[in-house]
Amino acid sequence: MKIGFLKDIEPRVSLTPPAHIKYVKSGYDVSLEKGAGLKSGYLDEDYECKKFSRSEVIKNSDIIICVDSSSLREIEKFSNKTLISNFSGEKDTDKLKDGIRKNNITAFDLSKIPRTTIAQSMDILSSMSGLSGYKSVIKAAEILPKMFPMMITAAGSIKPVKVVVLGAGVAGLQAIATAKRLGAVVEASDPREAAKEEVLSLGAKFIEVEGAVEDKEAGGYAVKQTKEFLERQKQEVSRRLKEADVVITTAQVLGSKSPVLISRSVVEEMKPGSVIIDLASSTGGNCELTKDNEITKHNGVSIVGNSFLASELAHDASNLFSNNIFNFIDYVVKDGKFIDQKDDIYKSCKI
Amino acid sequence: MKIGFLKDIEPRVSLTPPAHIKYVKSGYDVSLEKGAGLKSGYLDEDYECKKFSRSEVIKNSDIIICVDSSSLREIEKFSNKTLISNFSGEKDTDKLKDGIRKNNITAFDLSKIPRTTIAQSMDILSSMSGLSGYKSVIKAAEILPKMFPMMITAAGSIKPVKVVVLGAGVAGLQAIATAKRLGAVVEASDPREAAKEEVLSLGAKFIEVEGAVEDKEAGGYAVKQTKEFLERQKQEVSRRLKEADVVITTAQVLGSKSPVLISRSVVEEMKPGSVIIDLASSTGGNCELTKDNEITKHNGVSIVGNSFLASELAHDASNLFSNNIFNFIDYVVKDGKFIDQKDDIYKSCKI
Amino acid sequence: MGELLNFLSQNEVLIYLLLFTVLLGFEVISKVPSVLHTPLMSGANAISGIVILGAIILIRTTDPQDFFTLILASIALFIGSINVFGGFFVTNRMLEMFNKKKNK
Amino acid sequence: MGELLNFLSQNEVLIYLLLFTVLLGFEVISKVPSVLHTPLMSGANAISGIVILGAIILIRTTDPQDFFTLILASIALFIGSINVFGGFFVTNRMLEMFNKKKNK
Amino acid sequence: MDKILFLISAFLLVWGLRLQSDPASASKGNKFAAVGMLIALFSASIMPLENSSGNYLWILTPIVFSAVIGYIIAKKIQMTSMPQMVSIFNGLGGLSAVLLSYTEINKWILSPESYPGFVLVVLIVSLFIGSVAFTGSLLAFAKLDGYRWSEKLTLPFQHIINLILLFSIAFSSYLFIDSSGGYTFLYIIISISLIYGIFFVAPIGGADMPVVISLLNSFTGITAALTGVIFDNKVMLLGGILVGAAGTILTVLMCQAMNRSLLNVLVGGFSSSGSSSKSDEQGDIREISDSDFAVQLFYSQKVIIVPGYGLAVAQAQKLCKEIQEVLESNDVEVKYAIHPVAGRMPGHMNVLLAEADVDYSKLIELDEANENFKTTDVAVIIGANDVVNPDAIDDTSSPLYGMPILKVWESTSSVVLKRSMSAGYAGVQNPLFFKENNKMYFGDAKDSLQRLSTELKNL
Amino acid sequence: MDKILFLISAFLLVWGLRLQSDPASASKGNKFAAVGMLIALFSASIMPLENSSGNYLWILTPIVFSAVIGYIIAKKIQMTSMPQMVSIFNGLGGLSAVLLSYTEINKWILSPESYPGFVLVVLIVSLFIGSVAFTGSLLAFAKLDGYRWSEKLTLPFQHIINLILLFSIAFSSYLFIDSSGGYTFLYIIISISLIYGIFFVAPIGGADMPVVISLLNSFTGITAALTGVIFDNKVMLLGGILVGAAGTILTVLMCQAMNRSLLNVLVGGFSSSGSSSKSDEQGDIREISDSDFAVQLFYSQKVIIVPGYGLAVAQAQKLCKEIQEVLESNDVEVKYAIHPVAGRMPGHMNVLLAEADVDYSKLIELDEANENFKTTDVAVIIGANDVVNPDAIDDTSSPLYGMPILKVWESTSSVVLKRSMSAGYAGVQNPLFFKENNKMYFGDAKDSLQRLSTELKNL
Ligand SMILES: NC(=O)c1ccc[n+]([C@@H]2O[C@H](COP(=O)([O-])OP(=O)(O)OC[C@H]3O[C@@H](n4cnc5c(N)ncnc54)[C@H](OP(=O)(O)O)[C@@H]3O)[C@@H](O)[C@H]2O)c1
Ligand SMILES: NC(=O)c1ccc[n+]([C@@H]2O[C@H](COP(=O)([O-])OP(=O)(O)OC[C@H]3O[C@@H](n4cnc5c(N)ncnc54)[C@H](OP(=O)(O)O)[C@@H]3O)[C@@H](O)[C@H]2O)c1
Ligand SMILES: NC(=O)c1ccc[n+]([C@@H]2O[C@H](COP(=O)([O-])OP(=O)(O)OC[C@H]3O[C@@H](n4cnc5c(N)ncnc54)[C@H](O)[C@@H]3O)[C@@H](O)[C@H]2O)c1
Ligand SMILES: NC(=O)c1ccc[n+]([C@@H]2O[C@H](COP(=O)([O-])OP(=O)(O)OC[C@H]3O[C@@H](n4cnc5c(N)ncnc54)[C@H](O)[C@@H]3O)[C@@H](O)[C@H]2O)c1
Repeated sequence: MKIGFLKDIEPRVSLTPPAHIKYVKSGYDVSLEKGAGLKSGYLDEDYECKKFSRSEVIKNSDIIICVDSSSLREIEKFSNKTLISNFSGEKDTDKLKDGIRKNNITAFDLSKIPRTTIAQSMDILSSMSGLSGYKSVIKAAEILPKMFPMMITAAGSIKPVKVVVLGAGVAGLQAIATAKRLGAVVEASDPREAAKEEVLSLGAKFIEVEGAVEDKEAGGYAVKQTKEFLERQKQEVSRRLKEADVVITTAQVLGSKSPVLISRSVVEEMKPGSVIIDLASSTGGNCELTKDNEITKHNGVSIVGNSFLASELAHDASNLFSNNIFNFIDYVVKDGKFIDQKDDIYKSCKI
Repeated sequence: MKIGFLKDIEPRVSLTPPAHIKYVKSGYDVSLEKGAGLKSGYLDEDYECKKFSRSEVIKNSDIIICVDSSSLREIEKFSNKTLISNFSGEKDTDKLKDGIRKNNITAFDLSKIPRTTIAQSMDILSSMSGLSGYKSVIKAAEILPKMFPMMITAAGSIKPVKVVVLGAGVAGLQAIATAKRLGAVVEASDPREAAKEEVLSLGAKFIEVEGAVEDKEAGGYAVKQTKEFLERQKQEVSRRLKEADVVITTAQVLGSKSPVLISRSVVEEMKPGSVIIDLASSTGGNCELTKDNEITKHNGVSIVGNSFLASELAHDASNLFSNNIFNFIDYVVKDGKFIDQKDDIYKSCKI
Repeated sequence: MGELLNFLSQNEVLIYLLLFTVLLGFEVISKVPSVLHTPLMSGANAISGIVILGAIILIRTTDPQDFFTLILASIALFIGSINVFGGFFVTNRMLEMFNKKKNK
Repeated sequence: MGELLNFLSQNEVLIYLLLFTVLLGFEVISKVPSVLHTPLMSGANAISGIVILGAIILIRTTDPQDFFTLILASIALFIGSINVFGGFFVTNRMLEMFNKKKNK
Repeated sequence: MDKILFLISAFLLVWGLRLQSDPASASKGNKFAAVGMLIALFSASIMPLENSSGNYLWILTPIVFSAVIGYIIAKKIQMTSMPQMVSIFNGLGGLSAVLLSYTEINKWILSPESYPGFVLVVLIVSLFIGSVAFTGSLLAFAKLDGYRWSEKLTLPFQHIINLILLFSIAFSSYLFIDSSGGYTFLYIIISISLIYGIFFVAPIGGADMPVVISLLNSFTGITAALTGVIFDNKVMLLGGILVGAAGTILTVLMCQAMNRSLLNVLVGGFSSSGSSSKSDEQGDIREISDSDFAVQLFYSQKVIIVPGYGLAVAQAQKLCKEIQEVLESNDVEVKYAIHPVAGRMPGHMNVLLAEADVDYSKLIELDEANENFKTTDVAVIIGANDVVNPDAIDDTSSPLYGMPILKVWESTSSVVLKRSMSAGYAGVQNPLFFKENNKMYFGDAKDSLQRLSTELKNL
Repeated sequence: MDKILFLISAFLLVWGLRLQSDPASASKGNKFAAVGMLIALFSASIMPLENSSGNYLWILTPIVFSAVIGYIIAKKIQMTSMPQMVSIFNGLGGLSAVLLSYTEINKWILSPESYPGFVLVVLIVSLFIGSVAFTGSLLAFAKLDGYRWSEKLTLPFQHIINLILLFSIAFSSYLFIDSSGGYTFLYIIISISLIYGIFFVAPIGGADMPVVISLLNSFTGITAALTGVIFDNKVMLLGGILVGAAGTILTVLMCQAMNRSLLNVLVGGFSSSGSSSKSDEQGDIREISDSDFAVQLFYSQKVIIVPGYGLAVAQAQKLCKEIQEVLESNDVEVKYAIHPVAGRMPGHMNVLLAEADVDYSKLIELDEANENFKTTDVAVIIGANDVVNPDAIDDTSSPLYGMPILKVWESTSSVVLKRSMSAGYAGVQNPLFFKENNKMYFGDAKDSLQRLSTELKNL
């Protein structure tokens, strides 16, 4: 089978040299768009595969892969081929589906991989969330005019920074771990029952809010919470936000808009110089003032709306992403054919 | 005594609200230029002292203080008064000294405080270096397209970042500690004998280079090294730099240009995407390609030349700085008069 | 009761000895880690083969012509000795495991 | 040598007893943590006051008119008893410290 | 001369036993005891006897033969069948005592005046206990070896039957002494004693055999002591009593190690064996005791630690590092096998171990770990579950099927630290826990590791 | 009857001693032994004696008086003077044995036929050992209590003099027995023995006294045993031997705990005393032993740890945290006092303690710490030096003069952990080390804390 990897608009690339070796071992014929890895620090020389222009790659391949579907504006060219990408950033889903159907394209959306133990090696959301969580803290530390750790020095003492993490999923947990590492005092909130133990297992404090709704069927995902819960949570959290220096929000609910956990008035009560990093911005943001893909300032508080911070760690992100894709292909393709369409993972990703 | 604090061009401020309380307790009459603390996150309302315009502050005070001497372009206005500031960033020292003499100004350069145990509470170099060391690592982490810690994940493993620190003084040590915290593998080099133990005490590796020159009289400072030593050191260090992801250089020698430890050719052999943070840039830089106060890119390697990273942590930096100044004044002023001119600290700082 | 007291005072020292031996037996074993249970059992078993001393004494005091006794005692000695020798050897093998470490 | 052997066989049981007592003494103490050194020393010291049994026996077998012996032995008893009683009480006080913590 | 030798021998036996209670000196202790035994044999052979008549050939021949046979058996036997061996040996010891007593009693029957009655009582008791030890040990062996009779066999009214047997023995003995030695009574005594031995062991489960053997061993010790009384030999007396006492304590300790009482074991109490306190269709699990675990680690060459989410929950990473350091200072190679999905976020284990300052070079990834397990003595699984679940390989119906996992069971043995038998994230039971070479060490990981660390430091 | 009582008493003494070797049961053990002793006293008073003549008043009076006196002393005495007390008691025990032996010898002089020569030898040995124990213990007491004679006093040719003394005793004894009892010889024996006791203890340093007391105690045990031989009393004999053996082992263990050999202690070896091994014009320093340190911390209410650069050098932060946790689990309040310039970079201690995951709330700053020391039981200074130097306050000529420092000496006691007496960064000596209420605990901080932690966990 011939697989082609396209260059993305964003810095990540869907094939790295180590992943390439795996494809070759598995007997695939790999081609790469020229210069695709440059922004992640992989030169064309680093790859031992064919490098073509974009149109040639598309023409020559059965399966075409790129990191983000927004790089795929030439949908008609993919007719009768297979497309694998992350479609979660897609603005106009209907149009895309239309194009896919019309052109008889087999398309897989990697962001739909189920959150099961066995699928974890293909789960781009997990791997990218981890990176985003880390980077969110680094970014906050870069913006914040304070040091994270406590310091008792001859010139006076520096108090440790207070970090509040809202949403202790994969990204949130990694943010907690990173902030703890840097010496911050960390508190976190999440409606999922399991989250409490997970937060404590990283040495952070958990903000208790009663009355969360849980759905065991949701596959580990959080479900929509009641108004009352969200209100109680807002109260509990706001109290802490006034003291906080850094707030990192990751709260998402599968299939709906992210809950708004920080209202304008709370932002206005926060200390000047504080930083909010909103990783949920692409699904509407957890802060009322978040603007997706923008850094705004309100009353001295910086609000960073960015759901794709992983892209800033392009080197590592590309590495994990391309491994995820390889693992996916390795799973769904057996002996040159796609496997049984009833397979859980196959079913979930198929558009 | 009347003390006036001026607004600086840079974000730090030489008086913070907690320091103000100390002055008041010691019986000083304090005035502040309007808006001086804004950039450090201190609003005028936060201070319970008189706020004046710049010229008024100067007119009304016996002692005038600002963070950095480059904000003091009206030297003639200070005649017969006392000036306390950090003069180390001064480009044209001769002209300044001239002005001071002509206008009969008593001026103290805080950057000249001796490195003794007793003077440590006034030592702005120490306190600012600590902050710079921390920030250098945060900045590197922000720029680097990789994660610092090692991660073994379902999508493949991320190797820990390698950090090399050149110069294990106050800033270097803090950089080592911060990088270790974030999970990097850290190595450091320094010609001072005591540095080895200090580096090891932070859990980092020490790069051994034989034949360093030491001078017990230098008060803890490093002295100029022989050509042979610098050559050997370059070799030892270069080997590691090729593997390194982040390099933080702080090597300075009292009273002379900083040693060049990284030549252009070494930079060219480094991995694309790597980052060099040169904290010694104001005294010439430890890397041949460093440009002071600029971020340059060479062959994919980012080189940050910035000796005043502490300014980016304006909140904490102002705090420590203003404590240092208070401690200094508290030391040199006894009962409304300057103390014995033979005092070590007094002597060292007096311009 | 009087008889017992009598017996006691006649064999006073012996009784102290028995008491102390029992105490010693308890004391010696009381803090053994459980990995040593099996080897120790084996070692104690080998020691309990001390009964063959009786066989030796019996044989030595038996009339050389009294083949019945001699044969029976010899068998007892033979069987008992297997217990003793086999016991010590087996114990030794089990315990060698522990030695390996120390010699490194 | 011959005499020694003779002595040995006459007092065989006693000698075993002494040997075992010494072993027991060693065994009982050999694993004591060092915090217990002082109390244990004190406790052992109290036991060593057992010498006063001698004084009691002596007094009981002395002619009631032999005041010299009686007085001397009584003093010995008095002094020795201080050792015994004081010893046990003092040890007890030292050891109560360990109890206190445990009871909390 | 012989007296001194006996004294020395007694000392060596005691001291040898004492040394055997500490792993570091145990081997030396066994040698001490062996030397003590040799000295005793030697002095028993040279000691002046009233009416000694030599017969040295009758002595030397059996000793030489048995020494050779004992040596060969000991060499050939597999390490795993040690308990069986001990059991056989013990039976032989019992038989030897029986024969001796029988011979002596025989002497008495022939010339009733040669012994006072009290000696005869001693002889009969010795005969009885020896017989019980003999058949009991043989049955214990059979249960251990074949596992054929390993079920407990309890007759109805077992206790009453036992009482009747005991009473019959006592009564026959009385008749025997009273009749001044009818062989019939003697044989009745012997037969019932032998049967009693079988009845004694029969109701006890196969897994409790070691306890029984230890108990029977202390019985043999007592017969030796009794025989010592008859032959007026102090070493026999003392050695026997020593073994009797030590054996009894040892038996109690072994019961404690299995969390059972001795009575419970003897009555064949609540289950067929202590080592299977929990079981379902998957089979039995085995628990490991503190000291066994510590010793096993201590004497390993290579240990691999598999951390999981439970380690994070317990926040026991620092203790884990501490144990690593203790082991390393004893030349044990320690590695951490990091499964890619261990924990609850990517890299959770890295974060955790970095907090404890575990060197990166000690961490090995899945593939490398799986190559390593084959040469590993102990795999220590701390709070991990799904990532070491063999169903991921074997069971196509498992939700984990297809996930690469850490094959800890390929190491010589594995120990799992967790609080209960409950499942991990994926919610499925783990067949690893029931494997032959796996042991469980229950408790919150922090407590468990604390106990382990204390135990290790005391070694 | 009395025989059975004696047997029970012997058992209680042994078992009591045994229980006393474990902190958990020690108190019970002491009571066991006390009961054993009472039973022995009782049965000695009731046992049938050949020519008993009553005299019960002579027995009861001293016992009642001494019991009351013993009780009062034990109640009144301060915990800190326990070793002195034991020393006095032991001396009394020795004296009692001397008096007894003397009385018996006196009897022999009056009627030489009443004892065989061998008993006389035993008596004289008992006399000798008792005397040595008596004067030795008194001197030991004086050295411990007053510290006046705490220096070692070594005569030239000490060993030769000792030999001569021993020889004179032996020779006088020979003459005494030979002459069938000249009082002169007897008094010579006693006098020289008393002198020898002083010579025996004199060369030993004050800090080694506990070892000496323990040794003298085992001597007393031996005299008790010897006396037991004379009075043909098994409990005396066995009790004495038991104490003799246990005392000897204890002595050896105590030496080991101080890292010395017994010989070394007795010869007065390399230093006059452990507690003042170094001294200059500043005065003496006192070392603290592992167990004392552990006990002191364990029974404190509040402990403040002062970390310094040495803690970082030793990389012992995790051990430090471990000790904090052990103490806290025993209800000791633990805080860390962070001096602003401790370490080698601003915030060094914060970085260090954060690595060990010490909670921020446990850290207190200079001013707060200085308010806290007054109510602190123990300040533990780990690898800090300049930051706790009182010269910064007292000595205008010190380079540190004027720097605010941590006033650790205001706490009830302080312990400094460092490797040697060498100076810190500022290069000046620290008078804290010589303060009355300060003790030193030498060694690399990692080793020291490891030792301390082990000791603490054994409590
Ligand atoms: N890595 C990721 O990114 C990620 C994210 C989400 C989910 N997951 C999933 O999480 C699982 C990870 O596997 P795992 O083996 O690490 O964990 P696991 O399968 O969840 O098992 C953890 C085990 O630790 C034990 N435990 C919990 N607390 C403990 C304590 N205090 N002391 C001792 N034991 C304790 C539990 O047993 P007891 O209750 O009996 O003690 C449990 O069986 C995988 O199924 C993975 O797919 C991973
Ligand atoms: N904080 C800063 O920014 C900074 C920067 C530069 C200099 N300084 C200076 O450094 C000093 C700091 O004071 P400090 O009390 O922390 O340290 P210090 O005065 O330098 O004393 C450290 C002590 O630790 C002991 N030590 C070293 N290694 C050890 C080990 N492995 N185990 C146990 N003990 C060990 C040393 O004694 P032994 O050798 O006997 O063991 C030494 O006396 C001040 O004088 C300060 O001015 C501070
Ligand atoms: N099976 C696997 O191996 C695997 C892999 C990755 C993730 N997961 C699981 O998937 C789940 C979701 O992870 P994710 O990071 O993708 O989640 P996500 O990105 O969908 O959401 C992020 C977090 O926001 C939380 N959230 C929702 N509403 C909130 C509110 N009102 N306030 C605060 N927080 C709120 C969610 O509970 C979640 O923890 C987790 O349980 C994770 O453990 C499982
Ligand atoms: N007494 C005090 O309390 C106190 C306070 C602060 C600093 N100090 C001491 O002052 C000294 C200097 O500290 P600093 O940070 O201001 O130093 P600095 O800024 O002057 O120099 C930074 C470091 O560069 C090192 N360096 C010089 N040449 C080098 C080369 N060729 N290669 C690598 N490194 C080289 C120096 O040794 C020094 O460690 C240190 O010893 C520090 O401990 C003491």
